[in-house]
Amino acid sequence: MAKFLVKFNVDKCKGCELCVSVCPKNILALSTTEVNAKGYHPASITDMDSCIGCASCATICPDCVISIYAE
Amino acid sequence: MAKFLVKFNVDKCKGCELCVSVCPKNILALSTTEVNAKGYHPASITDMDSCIGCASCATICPDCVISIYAE
Amino acid sequence: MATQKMFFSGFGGQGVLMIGRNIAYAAMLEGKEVTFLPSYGPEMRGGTANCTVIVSDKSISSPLIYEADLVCVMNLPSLIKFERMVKPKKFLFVNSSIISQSATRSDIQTAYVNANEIAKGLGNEKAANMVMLGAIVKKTGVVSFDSIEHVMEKTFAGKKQSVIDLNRNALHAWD
Amino acid sequence: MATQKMFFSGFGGQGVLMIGRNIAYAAMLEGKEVTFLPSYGPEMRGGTANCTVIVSDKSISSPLIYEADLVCVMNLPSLIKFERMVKPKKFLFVNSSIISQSATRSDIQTAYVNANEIAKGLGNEKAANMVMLGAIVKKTGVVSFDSIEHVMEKTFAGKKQSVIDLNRNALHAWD
Amino acid sequence: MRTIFEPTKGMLPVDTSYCPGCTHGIAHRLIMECVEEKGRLGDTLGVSPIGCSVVAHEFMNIDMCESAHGRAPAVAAGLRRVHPNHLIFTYQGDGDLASIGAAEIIHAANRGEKFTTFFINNAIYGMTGGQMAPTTLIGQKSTTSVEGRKKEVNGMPLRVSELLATIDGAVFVERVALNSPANIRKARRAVMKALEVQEKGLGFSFVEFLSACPTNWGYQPIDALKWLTENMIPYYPLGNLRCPEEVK
Amino acid sequence: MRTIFEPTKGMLPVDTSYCPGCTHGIAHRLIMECVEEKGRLGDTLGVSPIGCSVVAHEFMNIDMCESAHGRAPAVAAGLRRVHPNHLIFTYQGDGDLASIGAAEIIHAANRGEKFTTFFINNAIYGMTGGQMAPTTLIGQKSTTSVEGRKKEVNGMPLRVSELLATIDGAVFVERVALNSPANIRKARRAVMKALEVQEKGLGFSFVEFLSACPTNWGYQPIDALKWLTENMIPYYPLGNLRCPEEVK
Amino acid sequence: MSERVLMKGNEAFGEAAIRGGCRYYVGYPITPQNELTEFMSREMSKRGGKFVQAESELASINMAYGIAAAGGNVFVSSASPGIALMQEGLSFICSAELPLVALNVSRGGPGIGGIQPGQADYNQVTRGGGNGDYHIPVFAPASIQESIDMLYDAFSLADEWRNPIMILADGMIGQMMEPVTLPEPKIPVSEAEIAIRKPWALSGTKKGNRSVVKSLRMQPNDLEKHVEKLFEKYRQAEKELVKYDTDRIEDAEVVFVSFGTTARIVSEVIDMLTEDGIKAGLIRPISLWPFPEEAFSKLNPKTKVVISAELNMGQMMTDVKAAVCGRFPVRLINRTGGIIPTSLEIYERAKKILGEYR
Amino acid sequence: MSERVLMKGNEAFGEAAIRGGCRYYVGYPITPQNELTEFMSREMSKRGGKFVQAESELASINMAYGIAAAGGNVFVSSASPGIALMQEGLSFICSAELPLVALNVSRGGPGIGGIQPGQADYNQVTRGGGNGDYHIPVFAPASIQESIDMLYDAFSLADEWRNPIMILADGMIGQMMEPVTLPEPKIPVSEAEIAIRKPWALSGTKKGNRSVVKSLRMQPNDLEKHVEKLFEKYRQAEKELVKYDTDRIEDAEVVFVSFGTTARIVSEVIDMLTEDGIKAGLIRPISLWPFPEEAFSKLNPKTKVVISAELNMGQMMTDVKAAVCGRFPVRLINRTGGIIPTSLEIYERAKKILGEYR
Ligand SMILES: Cc1ncc(C[n+]2csc(CCOP(=O)(O)OP(=O)(O)O)c2C)c(N)n1
Ligand SMILES: Cc1ncc(C[n+]2csc(CCOP(=O)(O)OP(=O)(O)O)c2C)c(N)n1
Ligand code: SF4
Ligand code: SF4
Ligand code: SF4
Ligand code: SF4
Ligand code: SF4
Ligand code: SF4
Ligand SMILES: [Mg+2]
Ligand SMILES: [Mg+2]
Repeated sequence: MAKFLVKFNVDKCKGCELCVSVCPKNILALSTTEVNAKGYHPASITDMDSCIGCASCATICPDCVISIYAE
Repeated sequence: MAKFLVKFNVDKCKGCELCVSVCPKNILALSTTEVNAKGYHPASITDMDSCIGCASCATICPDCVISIYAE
Repeated sequence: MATQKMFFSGFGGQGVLMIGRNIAYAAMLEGKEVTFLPSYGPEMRGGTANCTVIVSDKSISSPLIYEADLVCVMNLPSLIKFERMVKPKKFLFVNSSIISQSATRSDIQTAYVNANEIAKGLGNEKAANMVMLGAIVKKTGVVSFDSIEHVMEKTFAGKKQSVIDLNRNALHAWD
Repeated sequence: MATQKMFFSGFGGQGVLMIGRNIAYAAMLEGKEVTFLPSYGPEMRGGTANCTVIVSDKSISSPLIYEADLVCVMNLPSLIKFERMVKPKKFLFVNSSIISQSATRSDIQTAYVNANEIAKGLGNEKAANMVMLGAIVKKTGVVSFDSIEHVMEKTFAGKKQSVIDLNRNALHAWD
Repeated sequence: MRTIFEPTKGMLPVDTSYCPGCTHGIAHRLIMECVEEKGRLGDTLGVSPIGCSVVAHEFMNIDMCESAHGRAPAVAAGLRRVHPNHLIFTYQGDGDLASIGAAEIIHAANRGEKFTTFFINNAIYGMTGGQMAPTTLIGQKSTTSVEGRKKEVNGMPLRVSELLATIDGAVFVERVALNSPANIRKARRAVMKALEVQEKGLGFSFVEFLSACPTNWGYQPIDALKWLTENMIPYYPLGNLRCPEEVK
Repeated sequence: MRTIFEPTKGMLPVDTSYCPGCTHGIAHRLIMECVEEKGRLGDTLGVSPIGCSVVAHEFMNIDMCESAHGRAPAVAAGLRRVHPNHLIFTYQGDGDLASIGAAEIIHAANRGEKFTTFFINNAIYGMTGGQMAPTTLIGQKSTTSVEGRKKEVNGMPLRVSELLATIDGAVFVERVALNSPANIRKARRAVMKALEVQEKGLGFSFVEFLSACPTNWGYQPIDALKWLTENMIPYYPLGNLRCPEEVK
Repeated sequence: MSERVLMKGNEAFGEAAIRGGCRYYVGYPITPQNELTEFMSREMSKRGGKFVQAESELASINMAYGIAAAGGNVFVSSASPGIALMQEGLSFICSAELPLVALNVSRGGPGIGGIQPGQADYNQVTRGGGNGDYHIPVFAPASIQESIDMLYDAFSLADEWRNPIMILADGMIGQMMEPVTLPEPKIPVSEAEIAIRKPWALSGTKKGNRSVVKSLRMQPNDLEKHVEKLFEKYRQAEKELVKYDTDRIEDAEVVFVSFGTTARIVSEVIDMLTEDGIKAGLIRPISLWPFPEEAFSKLNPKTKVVISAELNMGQMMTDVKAAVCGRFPVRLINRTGGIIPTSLEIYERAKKILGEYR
Repeated sequence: MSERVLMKGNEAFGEAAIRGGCRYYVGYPITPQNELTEFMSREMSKRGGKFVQAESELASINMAYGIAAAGGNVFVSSASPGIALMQEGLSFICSAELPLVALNVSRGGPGIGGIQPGQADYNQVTRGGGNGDYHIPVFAPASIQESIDMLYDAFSLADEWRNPIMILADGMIGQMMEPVTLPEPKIPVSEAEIAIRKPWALSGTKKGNRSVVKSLRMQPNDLEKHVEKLFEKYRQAEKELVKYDTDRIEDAEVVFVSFGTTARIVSEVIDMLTEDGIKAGLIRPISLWPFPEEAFSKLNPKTKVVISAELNMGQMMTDVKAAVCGRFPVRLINRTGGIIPTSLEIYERAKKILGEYR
C-alpha cells in the first residue's frame, strides 16, 4: 500500500506542470483528457505507491493545489 | 618691494574671515573700521611684503574677492 | 449590409484578435468604414481575449456593441457568456474542436467548426484561427476571400513560404 | 491711540523681531488686539530681518502696513529703505551706534539711540535690542514698562539671573 | 494520517488571478506560511503594490491595503507608526520598487523602518504587459526593448539587494530564487529570518525573490524557471548580504 | 605682472546670495574654473536644484535652467538627449538629491547618463532654514531634530557616494571637502576628472562636496569649517570610490 | 484654557491639531510652513503622538495614507508645489475613503513660483487636481483663531466623513502672530479603541473581521458603484459642510466675495466705503468646496456689482459667477505673485468699478 | 500619403506625433496607453528621434522639461494617475514657458481606479491640478483620425505658444483600430536650427546669448509681472484656440454637449431621436480649455434642455452651466468607472429628460 497520499484540489490547478517537472519520481502528469472548471488540464499522480513524500511538488506549486499526507 | 600683489574686490567681500584663517603668513585681517557697500567689514592684507603668493586665501574665498599677481 | 457588428472571443493565444483584425482590414480595403476594439488589460493574462469589429457603409459612431450580427467563440466560457449577444437569425460560430457543448438558442444560425482538428490535419494546430476565419468568410461573405488574401499578403510579407501556404490552406479548409 | 502700526528692521541677528514680539505680547497682556508679522524666507539669510506690529483697541483686519506710527531701524540699509514709511509727526527710532547717517525727514520725530554702546557698557552688546525696546517704550508709551517686564518674566523664565538682570538693566538704560 | 504538507490558512481558499506557473503564487504562500507558523495571522498587516500582485489582498488571509505605485514602503512606515507591535510587510514588484519607488525603499531602509519588504524581481513589468524594468537583463527582450536591453542605452540591470545592503538601516538583506524546491525552501528560511528581525526590532529587513513571469517572458512555466536559473541567478547571485548576529 | 589667481570668467561679476562663509560659493567657482579651463563655457549646460543654489544661474556664466525639487538628474537627462556633445551637469543639495530626489539620481546613475552631478552635502536643508537632511549627522541639531539626530528614530546619515558607487553606470564617484585650501585643490582635480569622464562618454560622474552651512549650523564661518573637518569628514571619508582607467 | 496667548500661525496650526485629536504628523520642509513641521518635531513625542519627517511630499502623503489606513488621526502639511505632488495620493485616499487632515500654507505660483502668500491654489484644492471623480472639502481661515477652530474640528470631521479635509491657509496666516484662545485638548483615541471605532482600519484580523483598504476596482460596474457611493457622500457634504460669513450684504450695492487673508483686508475696505456712504458688504466663503452658493441668494436686488477679491488671477470667479448666475455683474480685483494689496488699493479699485454701475 | 491604413489609436498617436515634428518621446508604462510607449520604443530611433523610458511619471515630465528647455520637440504620455503625478511638473513647465505635448489616455478613477476608458480627468486637465495661476490648452479627439490631426499640429502649436498642449483621449480611442489617413511628415528641426529658432533654449552661450530657463521669482513684483505676462498669452489663447463642432443645433429642442468618445455615441443618439421626429443637436467641445462658450450663443430660444453627456460624475457641467448662463436648464447623462453607455441607454434617458420639459 502507498505510504503517502498526494491530494490535488483539482479545480485550483492551472496546469502549469511545475509540479510535474520537479517530482524526483516522475509520477506526476497533467491529465490529457480531463478539463477542470477553469478550463485547464489538471495535474494528478500516476503512481501513488512510488511517492516518497518529498513534497517537492507541493513546494513549487504556485496555486496551493497539493496536500500530502503520510501513511 | 613686495613680490606679490593681493587685490581685493572690496565690495564683494562678506567678511567671512575664511581667507584670514588660512593665510600661512597671518597677514590678512578684516578691517575694523571700514564698512563696504553691503555693510560688511571687508578683508584686506596687512603686510604685502610677507605674502608668499600661495593663493590659499583666493582658493578658499567663497566670493571671488581675491586676485593675486606675481612681481 | 449597412452595418455588421461582430464579436470574437476565446482564450488568450488562440488568435481571436487576429481573426477580427483580418476582417477589419479586409473590409477597409473594400472601402468600408470599420472599427476594431480589443479587450485589454491584465484580465487578458492567461484568461480570455475578445474583440469587437464593426463594418459599415457609413461612418461608425460607437465602436462598442451590445448585440452582434456575428459572434465567434473559440472556447467554452465564451460560448456561455456571449451566445446571448447574437441577434435573432444571425450567426454564431463555435469552435467545436474545443467546445463539446452545443448552443442553446434555436433562433440563430449556428455553425460548428472543428477548427483545431482541421488545422492539425494541415500540420499546425495554431492555424485554427485561420480555419475559423475562412469559415466565417465563406458562410457570411462579410468580406471577400480576395480581400482576406490581400491582407494576408501584407501581414505575412517576409514570412517563410511554408507559413504562408499553411495559412492560405487553412483559410480555405472548411466547408 | 486707536491703532498703532509699527515696523522694525535691521540685520538678521540684531534681535529686531524680538523687539516687535515683546511689544506685541505686552500689548496683548494689556487687553489690546495685536498682530505681529515677520519677514520670512531665504532673504533673511545673513540679510535683513523685519517685522510689522499692529496694536489696536479694535480687531485688526490686515496685519500688513504701508505707513507706520513708529519705525525702528537698526542698520543703515533699513534707514534708507524705510524712513519714508513714517507718518508725518510720528516716530523714527535710529540705532545710532550702527548708523552714522541721520534721518533726512524733518516732519517726523526722530530719536537716535546709541543702543550698542549702551549695551556694551552694560556688559553685553547683544542686549542692544533691549536698550532700543526700552527707548521706544519710554518715548511712546505704546505699552507700559510693567507689561514689558511681565513679558520678560515669561520669556526669560528659567534663564540665568545674570541674563535677566542684564536685560532688565538694558530696558531701562536709555533716557 | 500525518500531514506532510497542507496549504496554509494564511492563503484564502480562492483562485489567484496569476497566470499558470507564475511564481507570485509561491512567494505569497511562503510568506503566509511563515506568518502562520509564527502564529501572527491575526496581527499582521500587508501592503500590496501596483503590479500583478495589487490584488494580493484577495488571496492573503490578513488585513491589507493597496498602495499607490511605488509608495508601499511609505505606506508601511505609516502603518508602523500606529501599530508598533504588529508584523508589517510590503510586497512589491520590480517596476514598483526598483523604478518608480526607488526613493521610498531607500529611505525606509535608511530610517531602519521596522518592517519587511518582499521584493518580487521578475525582470519585467508584468501587469502592464512586459515592458523593460530596471532589473531586465542585458539582451532580454521586452516590449520596450524589442532588440533586447542594451547597456549603452539602458544601463546595467539594477542589483537592488546590493544597493540596499550598503545602507546601515537595512540589517537583513537576502536574495533567493523561486526556481526549485530546494531554493524555495531556502527562500522560506529567509522569510522566517526577515520576520524575526522585525519581531526583534532590529531594523529593516528585505528579501528579494527571483521570480518568473512566463506570460511576458514568452515561455512555458517550466522553461521560464529554466531561463530564470540560467540567466537571472548568474547576474543576481543568491545568498545573504546582511544578517544581524541575533538571527544568525 | 604674472597672474597667480584671478576670479574665473565662468562666474558672473555679481554678488552671490549666499551667506558669508557659505562654501556653495567655493563649489560654484571650482566648477566654473574647470569648465573655463576646458574651454567649454560656450557649450556647457547646468541644472540648478531647489535649495539655496536654485539661483546658481544668476552666478554661473553659462546656459542654465532650474529644476523642480529633486528632479535635476531627470532634467539633465533631457538636456543630454538634445545636446549629445555639450558638457552638462546638475548641481544639487543634499535635501534635493539625497531626500526627495533619491530615485532620479539612482536611475540617472543606473542608466549611465553621460553628465556630471555635483552634490553639495552640507548635512542640512539650508534654504528652508535648517531642517534635518538624510545626511545630517548623528547628534547634530537641526530645527526638526532639536535634540540631535538619533539613529533609532531617523536612521544613520546616508552615504550617497558609497550608495551610488555600487551602481555600474556611476563610473566616477569621489568625495571631497571644501574645508581647506589643500582639500579645495583636491576637489578641483576631482571636478576636472568628472568632466573628463563625461567628455569621454564613459558614463555618469559624481562629485560629492562636503560643504558648510554656517547659518543653519549656527557657527561662524571659521568654526563651521572646523566642525566640518572634525565631524563630517570622519563619517564621510574623503577620496575616490570609483574611477575609470581612462582618466586615472 | 481661556487664556489668550500670542501665537504664530504655523505653531497654532500644530497646537490646535494636537488638541483636536491629531496623533500623527507627517511633513517635509517647505516655506512658508516650516515652523509647523518644526513645532510638530518638538511637540508630537512629548504629547503622546508621532512625528515623521518624510523624504518628500510623495512619501508624506503616502505615509499619511498608511497611518489613516491603520486608523490613526493624521495631519499632513505642505505648501503649493508640495501639494501638487500629493495629488495622486489625495485622489487615492479619497477613493479608499480614508480620513486625513491636510493643510496647504499656500504661496506664489505657478511652478516653484515664490514664497510669499498667495491664493492661487484655489483651483488646485477645490477642483481635485488628481485623477477621477472625487471631492475634498476645503476650508479657508481668515485668522489664526479661525485656523485653530478649524483644525480642532477637522479630525473628527475627517473621521465622520471618511475623507480628507483640507485647510487652505496662506503664508501670511502661517507667519503672523495673533492672540488666540486655545480649546481644551480632546481625549486621544487609543490603539485599542481604533479597532472598535474603525473596524475597516488595518489592525489585524484578530479584531474579528478582515480589513482591506483599496482603490483598484477592475470591474467597471464595481468602480461605478463605488463612485456613486462616494458621490452620495459628497452630495450630503454639499449640504452639511457649507460654511460662510456675511457682513452687511442685506442692503449692499457692492458685494465683495473674498476668503482668507484677503477677506480681512476687504473688511477694512468695507469700513472705508461705509464711511464714504457707500453701502458695501462681504460674502466670505469659509468652505471653498462646497462653495456657499446659498449665500448669494441673500443678495438684494439693488446690488449693483459683485466683486471677487482674490490673490490670484481670478480662480474663484468661476464659482462666484456660477453662484450669481447672471443676476449681477461680477468683477475681479486681484493681485498675484505674493503681493498683498492694501485696503486703500482695493478701496480705490472698487470705487472705480462701482462708478461704472452707478 | 493619402492611403488609408488600419491603425490602433495608441500607435497612431505615436505615428502622428513623429510626422508632426516630435523628436523626443518620454514615457512610463501605464494601461491603457502602453502600446504608444512600446511603439515609440521601436520607432523613435529608426526615425531620427529619441526614446526614453523614464523611471516614473515624475521623471518623465521632468525629462520632458529638460528636453523642452534644450529646445527639443518633446512628447510625453501617460494615463490618469500618471498625469496626477505630473502636476507639479506641468505647473513648473507653464511657468517656465516651455513647449511640450502631453497626452492623457484616460481611464477610471479616482486613485488607481480601473483601466477602462473614462473622462473623469476633465477637472484634472482643464483646471490645472498643479499650484498657481496657469492654463494648459486641452484638446479632446473623438476618433483616431482626429487624434492624428491634433497630434500632428500640436508640436508647432506648443512651440508657437510656448506652453504645454494637452491631448485628452481615453482608453477606447487608444485601444481601438480605425482606418486613417496619415499626413506628410514635417521636416524635423535640426540641432543647429534650435539655437536660431529658440534663442531662449539652452544650447550654450556660444550662440551669442545666455539662456536661463526658470520658474522661481522671489520678488512678488517680478512674479506678478510674469504671471500677468502668462495671462496675456492665455487670454489670447482663449480667443484663438477655441475649437468645437456643432451638429443640427440651429433648431434643436434638445442639445447635447459631449466630447471625445462619448460624442461619437451621442451622434448615434441624435440620429435615433431625429428618426423619432425629435429635433436634437450636439455641441462637441474639441478644446476643453478654452471651453467653447461661444458655441452656446448659437442655441435657438426654442431649445428646451441642454444635456451634458459625460463619462464622469458631471465634471463638464460647471463649464456648460457657465456657458448656458441660466438660459436653459442643464441636465446630465453620465456613466462612470469605465462604463461606456450604449446609444440606446442615452437615447432612453434623454427622452425621459425631454419629457420633463415638453
Ligand atoms: C502612477 C502609476 N504609474 C504607472 C502605473 C501602471 N502600472 C501598473 S502595474 C505597473 C508595474 C508592474 O510591474 P512590477 O512592479 O514589476 O510588478 P509585476 O506586475 O511584474 O509583478 C505599472 C507601471 C500605475 N498604475 N500607476
Ligand atoms: C516640492 C518642493 N518641496 C519642498 C520645497 C522646499 N524646499 C526648498 S529648498 C529645499 C531643500 C534645501 O536643502 P538642500 O537641498 O540640502 O539645499 P541647501 O539649501 O542646503 O543647499 C526644500 C525642501 C520645494 N521648494 N519644493
Ligand atoms: S511528494 Fe515528491 S515524490 Fe511524491 S509526488 Fe510530490 S514530488 Fe513526487
Ligand atoms: S504545480 Fe500546481 S498548478 Fe501547476 S500543474 Fe502542478 S498542481 Fe497544477
Ligand atoms: S597668497 Fe598666501 S600668503 Fe599671500 S595673503 Fe594669500 S594666503 Fe596669505
Ligand atoms: S574669504 Fe573672501 S569674502 Fe571672506 S573675508 Fe576673505 S575676502 Fe572676504
Ligand atoms: S503577467 Fe507575469 S507576473 Fe503577472 S501574473 Fe502573469 S506571469 Fe505572473
Ligand atoms: S543657508 Fe546655509 S547653505 Fe544656504 S546660503 Fe546660507 S550658509 Fe549657504
Ligand atoms: Mg515585475
Ligand atoms: Mg543642504
